[in-house]
Amino acid sequence: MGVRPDVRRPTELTQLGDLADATQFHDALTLPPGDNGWLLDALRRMILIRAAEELIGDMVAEGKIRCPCHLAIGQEAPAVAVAREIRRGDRLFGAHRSHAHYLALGGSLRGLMAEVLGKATGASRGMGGSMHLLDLEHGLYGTVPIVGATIPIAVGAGLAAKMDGAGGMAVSYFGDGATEEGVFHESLNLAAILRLPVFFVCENNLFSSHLHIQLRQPADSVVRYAEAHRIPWERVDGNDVVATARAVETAVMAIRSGQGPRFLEAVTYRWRGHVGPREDDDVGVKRKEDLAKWKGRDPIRRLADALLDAGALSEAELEASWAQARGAVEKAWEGALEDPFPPAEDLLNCVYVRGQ
Amino acid sequence: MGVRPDVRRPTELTQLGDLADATQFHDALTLPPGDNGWLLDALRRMILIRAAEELIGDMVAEGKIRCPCHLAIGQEAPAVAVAREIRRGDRLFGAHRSHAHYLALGGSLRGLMAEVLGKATGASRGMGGSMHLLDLEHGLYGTVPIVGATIPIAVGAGLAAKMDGAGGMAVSYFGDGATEEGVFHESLNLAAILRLPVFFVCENNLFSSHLHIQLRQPADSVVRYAEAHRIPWERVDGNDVVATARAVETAVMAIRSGQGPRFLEAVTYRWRGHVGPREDDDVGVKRKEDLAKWKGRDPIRRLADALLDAGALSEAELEASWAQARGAVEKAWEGALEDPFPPAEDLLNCVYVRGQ
Amino acid sequence: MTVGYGAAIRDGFEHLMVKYPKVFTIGQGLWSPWYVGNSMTDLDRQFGRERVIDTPVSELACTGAALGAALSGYRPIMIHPRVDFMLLAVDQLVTQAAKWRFMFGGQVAVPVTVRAIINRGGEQGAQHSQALHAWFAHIPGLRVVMPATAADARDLLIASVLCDDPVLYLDDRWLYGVEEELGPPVELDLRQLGPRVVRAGDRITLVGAGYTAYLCRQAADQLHAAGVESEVVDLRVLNPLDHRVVAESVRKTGHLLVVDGDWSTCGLAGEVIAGVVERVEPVALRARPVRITLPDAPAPTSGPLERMYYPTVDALVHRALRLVGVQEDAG
Amino acid sequence: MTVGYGAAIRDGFEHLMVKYPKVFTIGQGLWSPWYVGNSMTDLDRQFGRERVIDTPVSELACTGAALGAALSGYRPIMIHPRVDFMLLAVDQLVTQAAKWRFMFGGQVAVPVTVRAIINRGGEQGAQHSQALHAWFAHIPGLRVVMPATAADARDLLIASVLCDDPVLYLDDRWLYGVEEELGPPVELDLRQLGPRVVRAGDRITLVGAGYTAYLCRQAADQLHAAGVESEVVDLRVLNPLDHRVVAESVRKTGHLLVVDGDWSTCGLAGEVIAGVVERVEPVALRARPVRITLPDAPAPTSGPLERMYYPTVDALVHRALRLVGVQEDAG
Ligand SMILES: Cc1ncc(C[n+]2csc(CCOP(=O)(O)OP(=O)(O)O)c2C)c(N)n1
Ligand SMILES: Cc1ncc(C[n+]2csc(CCOP(=O)(O)OP(=O)(O)O)c2C)c(N)n1
Ligand SMILES: [Mg+2]
Ligand SMILES: [Mg+2]
Repeated sequence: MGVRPDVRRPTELTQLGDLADATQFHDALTLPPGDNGWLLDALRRMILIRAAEELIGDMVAEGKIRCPCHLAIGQEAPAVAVAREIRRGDRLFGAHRSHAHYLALGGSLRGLMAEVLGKATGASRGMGGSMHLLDLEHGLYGTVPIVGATIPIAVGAGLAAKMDGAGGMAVSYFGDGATEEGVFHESLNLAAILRLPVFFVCENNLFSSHLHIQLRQPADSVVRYAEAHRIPWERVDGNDVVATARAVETAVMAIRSGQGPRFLEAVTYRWRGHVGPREDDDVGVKRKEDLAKWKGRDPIRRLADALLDAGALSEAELEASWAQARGAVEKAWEGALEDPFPPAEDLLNCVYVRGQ
Repeated sequence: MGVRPDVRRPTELTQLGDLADATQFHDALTLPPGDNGWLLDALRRMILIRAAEELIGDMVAEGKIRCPCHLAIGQEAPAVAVAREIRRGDRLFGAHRSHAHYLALGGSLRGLMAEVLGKATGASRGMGGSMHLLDLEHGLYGTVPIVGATIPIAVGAGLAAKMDGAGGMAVSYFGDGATEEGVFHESLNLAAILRLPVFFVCENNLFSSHLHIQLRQPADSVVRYAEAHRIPWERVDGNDVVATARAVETAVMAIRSGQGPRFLEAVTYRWRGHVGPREDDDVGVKRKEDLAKWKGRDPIRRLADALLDAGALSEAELEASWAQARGAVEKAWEGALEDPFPPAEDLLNCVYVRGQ
Repeated sequence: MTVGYGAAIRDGFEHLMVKYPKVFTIGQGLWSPWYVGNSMTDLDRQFGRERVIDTPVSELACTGAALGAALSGYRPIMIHPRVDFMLLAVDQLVTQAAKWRFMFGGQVAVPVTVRAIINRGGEQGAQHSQALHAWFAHIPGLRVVMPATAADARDLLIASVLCDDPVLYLDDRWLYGVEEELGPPVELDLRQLGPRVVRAGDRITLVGAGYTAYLCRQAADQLHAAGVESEVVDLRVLNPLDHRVVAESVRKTGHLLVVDGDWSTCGLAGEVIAGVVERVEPVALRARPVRITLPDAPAPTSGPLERMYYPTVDALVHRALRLVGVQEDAG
Repeated sequence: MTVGYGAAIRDGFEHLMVKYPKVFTIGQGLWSPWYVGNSMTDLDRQFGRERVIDTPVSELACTGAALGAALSGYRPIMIHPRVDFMLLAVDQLVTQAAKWRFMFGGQVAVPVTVRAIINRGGEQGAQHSQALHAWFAHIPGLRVVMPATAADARDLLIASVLCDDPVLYLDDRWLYGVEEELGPPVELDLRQLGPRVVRAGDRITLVGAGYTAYLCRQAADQLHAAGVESEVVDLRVLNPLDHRVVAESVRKTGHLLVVDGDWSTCGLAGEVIAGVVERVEPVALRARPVRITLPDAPAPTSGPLERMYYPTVDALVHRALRLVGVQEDAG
């Protein structure tokens, strides 16, 4: 990341290459040397996210959840890798597919379940649903579904962090589709010219709704935009939590030390449809063939295998993590079902700050 | 221009280098071999534009013109170079500083003078003023002052041209400031993915209003954006009508032969303030020192000197061109002064297409 | 045969694209149009992906491109699956398309149609539920159409596309299932169309547009059962807005209730009331006019709040009865 | 001492930036503010370019950044030199800032102020003359302020920035020269502010906002000379809009004339009329309410048309006299 963008080889700027090849990177991860304690934690978090998303998907299918839910199954790694570097005072912003961002930061399961049910105990007090999540305590300053909308907002949080001068930063999560919104480019330029502590994290899952990136853009890697706006970038296998965490660490160090914004492209894939629980393997270019192969690049299984091979984890412990996660998710769901809906007054009481 | 973008050297993407150095490129142009008849015509057109803009500037100063006028004095070359390649059926779009675009295409002087005076005989029947010029006969489909606004409109004209399949193209004129509007990026991506016959012509005069590009963007050349959107590009001394015409010719050939959009950055400088006749040498970074030097890169003088040296033009003929241009401009102005204002009914009659 | 509102929209597209080679459509989701319900199904297969263009997530550039194509001899239909997304394109719609002809002295026509879908409810919340037709009805140069029936959904789409001015066509997802007997498509001159009395009555005038016009008709049935004959006006064309039909009706009934699925302040309901009282002598009004609109809040997601948020037939009926001074039995 | 409206705005900025370190301002032209007349002169020199930030031509991102800073403990003032340019930022202003608090259940405050300048005339034409305050008054969650006097220009700016909700502050370039005696700045609670009777009268109620409130006061003087005492209401705060003051006045005068520098359909003038007739019994109205607005056309550039385009004091006076039934002498 220290390297100036312009010493990169030009083809790097445009081609995902192997990263876009669903048959690649199925093997167990290569673990970093030294203590892997955090990887056990990362594994637990990814399993928790997977379990939560699977339950939410089931409940949408059963009609128990009515708000639109965009599931992050298959995309658990980037959120977990980023969360590792977050400190108190940092501010993160997401979009429509942000359950993983919320949970990776430590957001309450009960708060998520209650929110998708529209309950007063939800992360947004039941006023936002799946697409509007808030968790100030853990730094999640807001997720909203207008594509690209939180990118400039994160830049503003970065401006505030720079003015505060306390080493804080802003993180903007967005997808490959969001790079087609003009505001994405305006935001990168603004962050670059003001040298703001902003971490742009693009989860490139190759799709925007039903359209593959090849049908929307002249090249499948989006780092070329960071290059154009002179923002140092890195591109990683977004289903490799080890590699992603390494790239995040380098980027965040540079950002906190006042070197300005950084950009990360994490290449990944969603296992479910754009919205809801179905796999939608009938939608979009070669999704039918690709989906099965992409499941071979499962970020959870690849980490688990590595930890098992390394003897850092036993099959039993792995099973236990899954059981524990499913139990916690079930419990949160059951609890949220009992929670109250927001009072009628909230409809008018949440619009403006009330006088004392 | 045939070259794929990614065989460029990376530094080329970001640095204007000598082109941004006001002390460079003051000498007479190097003429192409062969017949220079068109260069004599180009010289006449540039002189006409200069003379017209100077008169308009004087009339603004005298308070005879009240609408905001953004003068192209010093920027005459790109418009003339592009006009040379325009055929019937092509469609061009400009912005707030488009008098030169209009005149280079052959737009009527009287129509321009009448328009800035708000007369019914104006290019836009007096309803638009300096910032809204139309000349369908010569292919100018509209100029408007919302920065960046005509870029996607030109892309739509390119889409129409592609559907027509008759080898027509669209031209989008815009400035360096317009590259900061998100719609510029959306438009380049759209033209690239649909492979539309659109010629993006950025007149980079280093300024957006009072702000030098160094204060607005992390690099001073905008071709890096074309590169990011995978649009083949060329960058030229926009005060060298020969070099600019050569680049335009190559680009247009590629566009007409169905190879998709092309991008040209023509580096130039405005001699007057952002708006109005004053030189504004008190505004912006180093404009005070630079302006005088930039006048040494006068696109008209450099061409005239070359033609004089080559014996293709005599001092007397040059003088005559100036006299002729000034005479024509005076005449158009005097005539326009006598023209009627639009009738009151136009206020309501121009809003919708009327029923018969 | 009976056709639903959503299917009727598709019939309109088909009529236009079969008969007029210069018509094409562009927007997000057109190659997998779950976004737009059943209103554009398989148009890409039928007419090819050169005339049914799916796009990147770039509302502003795509809308500008539609405008550019319209200036170049085509009749594009720009699709925004939500009004909310279209707000990113307001500059092209309002500052460019709506003013283009005027700025150039009436020398050019701008036959672009922008279709946006009002899609409320479904716990989608504040950013996927805005209607905002009042915004666009406010803009001189932009015709605004809002069909309430399957016939209008089809024929007003056709009229919009054949119109030489920019038109914003706003259809309502909540009406897609509403069916009616339809004859063959007709080609109407949008400039001749406007508000229409869709049910005659003498006791109270109910006014709505799009979905709320549908609510008014249902309310009218219940009011009839309660012995109150209401006259229902479906506005249909919101800009330019012709106030005469409503004013005429109120002169007769003396009671005015306007229902709108948008916010109140500077909204359509207030406009209709103002347009009436500008024209009708105060003495002709038997009571103060009333408007029913959304509450002054963004759309909530939580089911119970969402159900409170939107106007209902019952609410209309109660308010109408109170307005005309009829007691409802406590039952 | 006497201070002009433009200079008073600058006093407001100075008061805020001296006293509140979390206040900063960002927008186009701030390092060479010819765009904004004399309302921000040398603020960059006085407070430094870290707190007075000039920006690229990126309205949407800059407005979003102001929102983001507001969510992060600051009180930014986002400047748009023209309402027209701000339309590129509608998504951030209307779909994000205005709804942000609501969407998250009231857990966050959004103390961002967006200042846009209405700058008509000068033969600038259709794309540099839009007012559109009706659009923003239509949006729940967005407070809209429109000062008509130097004191309000200064003190409503201060109140807007100190308010914890998003506020759109719209000042009018045509008022910059209007001077008045000003005391020291005061810090008011925007939530307590609203329409105000700025001149008492019993024969007719004149209502305006911003520049048109100024026109109403001048018209009132001429009407007085003609023996007609008019009551003038300056609306000041357009959203949330409190209709009571105007309604109260009309109960007394029975005559209502609303003047607005924006378009008519779904505009502010119609809203004021609707708000009154919803509240005031028809019998209390001695004549049909009247609105004077812009014609249904974009702004022209040609001088003579431009002079016809905007409401004038004379036009107000004539219309008011006709409304109250006073004959004007042919002279
Ligand atoms: C401004 C806007 N336009 C369109 C949409 C509809 N939409 C919702 S999500 C989405 C796809 C976004 O793709 P991407 O950014 O890659 O995120 P992903 O769904 O892949 O996580 C679209 C087009 C929207 N919500 N907002
Ligand atoms: C959307 C929008 N924002 C801001 C402005 C104000 N403005 C008018 S021209 C201009 C500078 C544009 O610079 P550039 O594109 O380089 O063109 P140049 O003036 O240099 O020819 C600006 C900021 C505008 N007209 N429209
Ligand atoms: Mg994606
Ligand atoms: Mg420039």
